[in-house]
Amino acid sequence: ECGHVSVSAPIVHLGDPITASCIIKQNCSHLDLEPQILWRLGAELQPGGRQQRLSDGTQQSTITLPHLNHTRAFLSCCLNWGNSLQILDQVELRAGYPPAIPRNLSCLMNLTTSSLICQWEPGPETHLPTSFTLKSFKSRGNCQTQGDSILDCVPEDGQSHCSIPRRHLLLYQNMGIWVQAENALGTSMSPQLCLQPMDVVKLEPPMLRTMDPSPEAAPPQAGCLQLCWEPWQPALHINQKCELRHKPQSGEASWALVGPLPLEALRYELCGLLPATAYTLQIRCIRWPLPGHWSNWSPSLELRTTER
Amino acid sequence: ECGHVSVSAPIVHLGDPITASCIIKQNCSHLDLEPQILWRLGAELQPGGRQQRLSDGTQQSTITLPHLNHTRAFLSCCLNWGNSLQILDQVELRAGYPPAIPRNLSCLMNLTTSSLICQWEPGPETHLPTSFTLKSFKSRGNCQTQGDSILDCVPEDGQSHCSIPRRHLLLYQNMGIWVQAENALGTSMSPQLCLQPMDVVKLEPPMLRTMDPSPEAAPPQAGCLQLCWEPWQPALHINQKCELRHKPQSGEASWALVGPLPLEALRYELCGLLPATAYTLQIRCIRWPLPGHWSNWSPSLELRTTER
Amino acid sequence: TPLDPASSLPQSFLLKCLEQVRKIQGDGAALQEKLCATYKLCHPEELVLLRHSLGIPWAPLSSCPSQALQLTGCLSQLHSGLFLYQGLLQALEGISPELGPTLDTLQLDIADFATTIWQQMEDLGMAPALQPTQGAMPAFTSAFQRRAGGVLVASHLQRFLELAYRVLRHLAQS
Repeated sequence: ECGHVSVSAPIVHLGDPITASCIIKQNCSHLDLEPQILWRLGAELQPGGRQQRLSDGTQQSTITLPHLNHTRAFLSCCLNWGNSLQILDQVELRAGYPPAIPRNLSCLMNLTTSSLICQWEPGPETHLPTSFTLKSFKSRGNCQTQGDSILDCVPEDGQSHCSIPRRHLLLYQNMGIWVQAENALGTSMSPQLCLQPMDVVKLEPPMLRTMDPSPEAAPPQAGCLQLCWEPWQPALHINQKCELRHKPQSGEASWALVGPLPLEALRYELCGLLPATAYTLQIRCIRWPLPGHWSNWSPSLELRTTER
Repeated sequence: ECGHVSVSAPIVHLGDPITASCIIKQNCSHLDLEPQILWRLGAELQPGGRQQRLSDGTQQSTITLPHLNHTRAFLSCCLNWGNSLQILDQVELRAGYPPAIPRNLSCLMNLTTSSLICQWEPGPETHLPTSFTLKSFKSRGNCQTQGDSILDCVPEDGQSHCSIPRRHLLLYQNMGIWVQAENALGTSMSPQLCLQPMDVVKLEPPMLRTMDPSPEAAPPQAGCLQLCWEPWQPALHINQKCELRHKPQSGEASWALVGPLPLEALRYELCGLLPATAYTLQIRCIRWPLPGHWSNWSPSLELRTTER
Repeated sequence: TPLDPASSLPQSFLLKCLEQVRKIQGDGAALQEKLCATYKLCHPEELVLLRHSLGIPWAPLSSCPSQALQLTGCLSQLHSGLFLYQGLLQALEGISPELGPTLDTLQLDIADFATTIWQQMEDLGMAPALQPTQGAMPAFTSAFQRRAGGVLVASHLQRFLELAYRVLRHLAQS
């Protein structure tokens, strides 16, 4: 090897200085007694190389780039040979930031895929290869004591969410969860969540339906609406309470709330409404009395009350 | 084990007979000296079981179903016990057809994915798990002599196409290709293709463009159109000839063909057209003089000839 | 005695060779562009000293000039040159994740072209009994040397292909 470059650290904070030195052995420099070593960053020559001849005849040049502002660049050690620039060695420099603390870690238990899906905000761009890992452990208490650790969940490249499969979960036991971010300049960890998967179930709302007109059933009185709703199948085993909201389609009236309502209603009559008015209705449910999150509001059902 | 069923063959041609026998050991039948063995296919009891007592006290019943018309059914050996039917053993029966000869095997070399994609028609439903495998080998001559075989290409479940990656291909050498279909009732093979991947390249047509009006260029004469076309990049290395077709947008005129044309034209003037008329133009190319397939016609270019 | 070049080589063979050369030239250019764009290694002239120390060989095509074309020798040199470049590109393996696919395509296309030449030599009864074996390859001991080696090998290859293309075109047109 004719020339060899070594650097203080190949990865630095953006804007930090970086020092490199290039050694040209004597057997290479037979071409020229005092070869002038030149430095090139990317395609631009860099002044400021300090060259000296070592006792063993080796030539050494050292250069300090005061502020490395390229997130990725190649520093080449070169030599003037004849009237051409010769590149002898090259090193890859990278600059960026250590990972910020991942924020807003939140998890939802998806009953359709039976997996706990956690997402987070990775924070500002680090310009460096940064790996995120969702770490978790089972815990008897409130996650102060660490039980068995659960397999690390590694998101797909560039994704800020990860899905822990059912077989790694105890749905009714506390687990501590956090995100670890790591790159060459450091490691950071999000605050730890402590939750039971079933307490963060993502519920889907029931399906609101109009009542099929049937001979036995009395027609709705004036100012009343008849409707029914079917529960979301995957959550049938979960006790829930629901609430209905309604408002006239036209005008600026705000939503009126009705609740608590059962998870399922084969026939429900909503009264006290304006006659001959088109209403929009929506329903949502929450696991109850055990902890849980409200489902989204269901798609709207449009119904019209009868004349006086 | 109390009862045990064995069948002549668990998989038969649809409609063929099937014979089963059920052995009930003596230690099981202590409940009843002469237990009456019953057969049930799916949910229906089957008459016609011939029962006999073997020398060792074992009870054996044999039944022949003359025509198994279920593609999949369960044959149960049962026993009357008290006044309830007891199922002692059960066997899965399947019926269907041997695979037909796969037809219309055809292959195209995709230059974007650099893979040879072959497709075929699997033939009628066999009602049985049937595996398809695309088999191929390299050949010096015209595929009469078999050279190195190429890795079997197994399509995704239920798919009738398979893609042989570039690293398994010699693009300029003959290869023999066929499809093999196999299930429990037999194996069938498609006729063998003999082709060189580069001879079945799927070309994309060039991109037709209007000429940017430029001061130097003379404006098009009456009854003429000026256009240009750019070749499809992945096939730049392939010598091709092209042809252009055009017709007035309105009216029932059929396409007029112009060719052979080069693969690329920075400026092309098409004359002999009706003045002040809107024309639709399309271009396609074929590998030439080496063998190949015509590309599809390009998307249309709409141009209008000038007034007289 | 040199065979009459034009008559003994099938036109389809020559046309396929020309197509394969153009493809490999395209692959080589793609490799050169990526080495320049990513690593700012754009000019082989800047790597002359390194070439001496790495010892990257040239592949001769001395039997191919049209005025003194010696077909058997030329085809054999063409095949040996392609075989050499397969070895050199193999030695560059692990050059970088970004360049991996481009290098793979280049190697596959060169291997295909070498097979086309070898089989034609066999068909004409010119092929030596044994396939050539790869000689010693330069040792690229650092990521930089693999990249610089990539620039040098690619530029040698392009010059080799330019010569080959001229010969093949001359044969195809005569």
